[in-house]
Amino acid sequence: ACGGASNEEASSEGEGESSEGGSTDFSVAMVTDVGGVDDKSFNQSAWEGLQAFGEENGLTEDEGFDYAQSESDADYTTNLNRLVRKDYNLIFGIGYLLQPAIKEVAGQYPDTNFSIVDAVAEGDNIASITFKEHQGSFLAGVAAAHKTESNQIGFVGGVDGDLINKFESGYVAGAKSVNPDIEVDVQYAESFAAADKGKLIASNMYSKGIDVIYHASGATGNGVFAQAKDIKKNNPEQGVWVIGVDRNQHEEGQIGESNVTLTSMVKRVDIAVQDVATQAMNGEFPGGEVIEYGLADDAISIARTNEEALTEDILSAVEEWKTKIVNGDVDVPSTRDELKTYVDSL
Amino acid sequence: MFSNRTVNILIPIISVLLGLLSGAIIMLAFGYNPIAGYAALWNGAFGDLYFFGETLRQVTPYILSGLAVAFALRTGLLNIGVEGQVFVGWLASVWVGVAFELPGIIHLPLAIFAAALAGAFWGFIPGILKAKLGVHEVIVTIMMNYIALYVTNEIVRNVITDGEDKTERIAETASLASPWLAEMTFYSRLHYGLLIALFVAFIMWFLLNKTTTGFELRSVGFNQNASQYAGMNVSRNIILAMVISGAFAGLAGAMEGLGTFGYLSVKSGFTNIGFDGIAVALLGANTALGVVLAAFLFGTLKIGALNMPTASGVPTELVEIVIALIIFFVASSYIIRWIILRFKKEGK
Amino acid sequence: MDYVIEMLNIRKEFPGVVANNNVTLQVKKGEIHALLGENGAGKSTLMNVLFGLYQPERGEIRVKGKKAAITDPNIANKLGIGMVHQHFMLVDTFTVTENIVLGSEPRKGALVDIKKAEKQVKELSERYGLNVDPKAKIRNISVGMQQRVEILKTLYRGADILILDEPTAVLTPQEIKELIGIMQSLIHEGKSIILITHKLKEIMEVCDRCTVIRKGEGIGTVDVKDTDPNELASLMVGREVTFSTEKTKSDPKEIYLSIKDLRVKDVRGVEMVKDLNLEVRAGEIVGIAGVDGNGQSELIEAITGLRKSTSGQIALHDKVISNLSPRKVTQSGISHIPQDRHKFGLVLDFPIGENMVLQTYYQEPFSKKGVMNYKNIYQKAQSLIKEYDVRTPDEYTKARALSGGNQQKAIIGREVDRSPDLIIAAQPTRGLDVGAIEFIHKKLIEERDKGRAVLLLSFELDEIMNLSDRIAVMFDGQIVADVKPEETDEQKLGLLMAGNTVEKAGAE
Amino acid sequence: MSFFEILQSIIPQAVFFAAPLIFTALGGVFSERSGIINIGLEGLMVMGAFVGIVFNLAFVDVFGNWTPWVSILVAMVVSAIFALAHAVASITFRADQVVSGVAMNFLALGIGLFLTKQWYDKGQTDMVERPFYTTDIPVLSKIPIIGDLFFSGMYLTSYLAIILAFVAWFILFKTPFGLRLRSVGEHPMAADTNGINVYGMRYVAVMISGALGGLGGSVFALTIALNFSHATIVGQGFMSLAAVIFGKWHPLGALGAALFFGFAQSLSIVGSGIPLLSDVPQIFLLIAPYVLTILALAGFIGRAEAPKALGDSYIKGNR
Ligand SMILES: Nc1ncnc2c1ncn2[C@@H]1O[C@H](COP(=O)(O)OP(=O)(O)OP(=O)(O)O)[C@@H](O)[C@H]1O
Ligand SMILES: Nc1ncnc2c1ncn2[C@@H]1O[C@H](COP(=O)(O)OP(=O)(O)OP(=O)(O)O)[C@@H](O)[C@H]1O
Ligand SMILES: [Mg+2]
Ligand SMILES: [Mg+2]
Repeated sequence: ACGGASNEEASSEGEGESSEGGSTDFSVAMVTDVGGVDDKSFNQSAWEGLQAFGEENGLTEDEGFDYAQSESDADYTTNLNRLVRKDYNLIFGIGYLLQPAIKEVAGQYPDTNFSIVDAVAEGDNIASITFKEHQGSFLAGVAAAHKTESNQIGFVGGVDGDLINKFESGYVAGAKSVNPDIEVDVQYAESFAAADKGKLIASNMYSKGIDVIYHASGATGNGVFAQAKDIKKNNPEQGVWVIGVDRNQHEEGQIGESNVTLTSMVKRVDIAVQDVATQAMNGEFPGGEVIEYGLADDAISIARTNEEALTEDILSAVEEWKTKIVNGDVDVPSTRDELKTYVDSL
Repeated sequence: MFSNRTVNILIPIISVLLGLLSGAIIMLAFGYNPIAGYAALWNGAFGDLYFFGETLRQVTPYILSGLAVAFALRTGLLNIGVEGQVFVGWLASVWVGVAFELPGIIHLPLAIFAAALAGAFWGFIPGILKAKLGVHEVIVTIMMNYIALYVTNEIVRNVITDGEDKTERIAETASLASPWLAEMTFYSRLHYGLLIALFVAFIMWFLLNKTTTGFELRSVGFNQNASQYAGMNVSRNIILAMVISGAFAGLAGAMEGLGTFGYLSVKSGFTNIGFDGIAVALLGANTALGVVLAAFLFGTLKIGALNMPTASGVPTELVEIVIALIIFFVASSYIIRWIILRFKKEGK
Repeated sequence: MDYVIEMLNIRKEFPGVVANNNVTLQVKKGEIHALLGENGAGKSTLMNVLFGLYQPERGEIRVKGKKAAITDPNIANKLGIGMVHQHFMLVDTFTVTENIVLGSEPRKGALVDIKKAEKQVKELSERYGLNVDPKAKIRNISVGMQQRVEILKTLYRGADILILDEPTAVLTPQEIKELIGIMQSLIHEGKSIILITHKLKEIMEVCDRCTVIRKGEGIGTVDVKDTDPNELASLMVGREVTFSTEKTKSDPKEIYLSIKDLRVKDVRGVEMVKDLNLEVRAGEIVGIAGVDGNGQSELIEAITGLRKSTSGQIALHDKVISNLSPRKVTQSGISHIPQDRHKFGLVLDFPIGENMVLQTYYQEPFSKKGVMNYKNIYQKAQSLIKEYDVRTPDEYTKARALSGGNQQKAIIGREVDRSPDLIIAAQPTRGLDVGAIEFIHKKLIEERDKGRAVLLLSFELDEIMNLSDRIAVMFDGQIVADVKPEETDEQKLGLLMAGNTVEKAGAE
Repeated sequence: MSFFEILQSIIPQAVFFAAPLIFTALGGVFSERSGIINIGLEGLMVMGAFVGIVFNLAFVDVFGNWTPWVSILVAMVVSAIFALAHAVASITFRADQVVSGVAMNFLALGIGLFLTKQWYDKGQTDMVERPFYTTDIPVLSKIPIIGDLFFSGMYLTSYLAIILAFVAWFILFKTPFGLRLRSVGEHPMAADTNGINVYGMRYVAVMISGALGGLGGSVFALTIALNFSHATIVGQGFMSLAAVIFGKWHPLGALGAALFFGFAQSLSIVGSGIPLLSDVPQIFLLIAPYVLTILALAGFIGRAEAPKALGDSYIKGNR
């Protein structure tokens, strides 16, 4: 309750009298997780969304829109506060790691709007943005199941937890939907920054005969790409594939003329961020709501860059399943429990 | 002109200034405005009460992890395992914080005690291996860090919670958070832990410099043979040193678990509180007061740095470089002392 | 004049200390030249200047008539100067050969030609009768052997001027005898030797001339044949010195220490003390004579609790103290002046004041309920420093900065002050000058006269003969003879120490 | 999987995992054998990884297929120069060696990330186009069993690492240079009186450790990570330091220790596929490499003796 008071206090001494000179009064900012705005992943994507939003509405960087980068999880709250004190109307927290911090700060500053990406936080001034990664992962699983020749595919996760389990569940469900006998090897590196472990896991998987690996593991995935490319280099005929995550990881898979990136599960944080920012600017801030972006909104999609690998057959199968999902004919599982039920029902 | 004492005080000050100066030169070289950069740093750390509160909050675990490293070093042991001891301390404090319903007067001390105990246990293992089998503490503590990380994650995920990424919030009765401190600093997360950290610094000073145990610990640190000759139990003292060091580190974990965060989430890597503690201890010359001051400097730089990219475009990494240079300068105090003495001679 | 070395008017300063002032040293070819002075007089410093480790502030050095600027040990080596340092400069983990060739290794391609090196070492060692094993590791050979390695090192580099800095301080009488033989054969080969020693007898025995330094000042050079120990001593100290310590006849009372059938193993598990029996009574000094390595160290470690005995019994009064912890042993009334003062006696990085309470810090008035009382500690230290004439700037100075003699006085002060029933003194005067030795001997006799038992271990026969009321000769882990000093002489003792029986020793 | 198949997958994995650690640990051995503690190995690896990647990205058009080799060479040179900071501080300025090493770790990461931001305008570099690839060794890989186990699908850099361990052993224990270097770490004053330039030897040793640490980091980057970011080198330097001590400051010991880590890691991952181990909860496999190391140390490696003068700065004319 007293949060409002301190908010006013803060604004009276805040140095950026930003909103007055701008073409609109609206300003928006975001706090990254430890990846930083240039992580080539969802932080970057979010920032691109904000930049696009700013451009569209004639805002200037630093005043109309801005970001604050976190170096450790202790910094989230500090950064959120920093932005609150600069009078931003809407502040995004990018990544599930910021969930507790957003919840706490939002409670203290009821007059500011917040939005959390990839997690759900309760509060009238918080809009929670989540993605149906399981849907995209499902399609990745479909593509993998069609691509595999050995009927063995793999999944490499970063840290075992709710978020990455969503990727895993969708992927397994997708593959099993195509072929219930397919074997899916699931491994977690317990780190988003262990390329060496990623490579060990990939090496082990490929040598067992697995030919498609979907990774949802940040920089650990570098090792997966390294291993796939190495195999490809030595034996261009061998089918080894990686499915990228979060954004189109086509570039990572390039090796000479060929490319080991079968496809990527693309998550358009930018679309979601832009969308919520626009709503807020128009006075329709979805406070207290959980907005799920999925295949239907094109916020989740499957990259089609690798046309050679992603054959017509596979694409049409993917499209088929996509329609089923969008239409609600298929309810993609997002947890291991749901996955179990789903697989049993096949 | 300068007494020895003044020289000893001058050296860290000069080192810090030289470090900042080098940082300014780097900023200039890359086309940034060093004044704007440092202004941003200053405002980021002390700009208003909120940031000051956050700076102090950040200083709190640094004091404790610095004390942990310093304590071990004073007794001749290099504890690289503070990082892992922080983890288990954090875990233990949060576990007690969520698992029990107790009145605050029991709950909070119990949670803090659990953290110290867990850290102590994590220090006990390398301690006993060193004392009884002569296994080098550096390797064991490095290994224990990884074990702590993975085991803590596992416990958060599958023991305290049922497959969640983070524990529930600790009960209010176990929290170090202080509405009073928070309100005073515009809702910063400053908590009572700072008092604990300062108290522990006092304990370390008292223990090492005023008690027979401290006398023994220091003696064993310098010369094990003479200590044995003087009737001290060398093994016991090595173990004790690691246990106390680990307990301090565990308390640093409690600061995060009961103060800053109030929960523990699955971590994908180290927090660096422990590794930074090595730098803090060394900057503080392994003395209690030195560590407190060094932690303050460290916290200031770290928190202030967050404001640099936004307010002046300077990447935060610049601060890492400045910190490194300050450490170098402090370490090379011999040469600074030599230069000061030169001036002194010429000044006469 | 055919001087091989001339150091003229050398001055060397350290921050706050003038270590050498106006010192002149001229060494003739083929002589053994003694350098004499108290602890800290500046002998080692002067030699380090000659060897190129220090640069003098003033003065000139001539080698074989030619002016030389010795800025580096390499240059000294090239000029034919070799030095055996007071504290050995040997790498413990290397072999004898590796230590000798280090820095000028024979090569085979890119490799050290270790075969050739070993052969060279063997040849050299045979030529001078040094008898070392080229393949042995330094850590496994005796101190005497190590010293020979040091000598070989200089010979290998072709030195014809050898500096020996207190070589005999660490040797047993047998080893000293052998060393003297070695020195003589070196002279025979045309080499010159500068010998630093505190033992006037040795100077009289082997040296041709002697240069004396007092407090950094060169006092002068004398021909040894024209002088006597008393003159040398007074030149060195600047006053008259008495040699044999005055002492009244002892009056032994009840048995304090009794050892029965004691067996002790060393680190490697070899039995070093074998069924040893020994008694020490109140009011007597019992000296243990013996060649190093016959179990003396293990015996003392067993008594003081630093090492476990495998069987037998040690008792103080009637209380069995075998295999008690060192703390329990000290508490039962034993004081121990350890052999190696740096390793065991002191925490060198502690202030000297805190070293003074190393055995008593946990007792009142130095601490109470686990809290130290530094005021009392430093007060105590101050009075001990005064009483035992420990020369130190103050009681807060680190023990490291004190000279060996003063460190030793501090230890003795600490141990004696506890009013123990039994004092175990192991090599209490090693490396000290005559003044310090005199002081320490006086203290030990005083303690005896107060009715304490003293067990003295020394490799110095002089010291044993002068100080002991009873001499126990130790050989191969046993006490093989128990003699009165006035009924024996060094000759007989030497034979006993070599393992001969009393009868046989008496017959010769 | 049959036992042979398991071996066949574990061995190459263990070796590629170990290779960067071997290089870096060898660097550690050189430095520590000369008496200089090197806790900055992590920083040296960071520097090596950074330089290796940046150079590779920038000059791939110039050097073509040779790019990775030139890159690791450049990484070695730059890291050796970077190591000078540690040398100057700890040898000439008599800094506490641990302090200086810790500063190296901060400095390398700071410089690497700062310059990455300057040059690439983002927190991580692109992926290199031309990293190292594994190969089968001609002829040797055809030998039955052995060929499959040891000569197929290996990085040449891994062989380089193993060969270098033997070379290091040879240099340290068979050449005059090695003898002198070790003497400086055991008893610098003895070395000095024998006319050996103690400071010079220590400088050389620290720079060798810089070169090898840089080599380790760049090999890691060019075989495993393929780009540079804050997440590239995360603890590998500390593992290398552990390998130095585990290997008792001996090049072949360090080699063995690093391979041991590789095996343990690989086993923990392969483990889930081995019938006997598949029922073991994941967490135990995860911590197994670290627990095994501690057990090995406690069980049969035991007390290791560090070079005697390790950590002491040598002051001429002091005792
Ligand atoms: N490295 C040094 N730094 C400062 N002062 C020193 C140093 N070495 C020696 N001194 C000073 O020089 C004086 C002479 O010391 P030196 O070691 O030459 O004595 P010494 O005659 O060899 O004594 P001893 O008989 O005990 O060996 C000492 O009193 C000491 O104060
Ligand atoms: N590094 C040093 N700095 C200052 N003074 C020193 C140093 N080294 C030696 N000294 C001084 O040199 C003097 C003589 O020391 P030295 O070690 O030669 O004595 P010592 O009686 O020969 O001892 P030791 O038992 O080691 O032979 C002492 O007065 C000591 O203060
Ligand atoms: Mg001397
Ligand atoms: Mg001496």
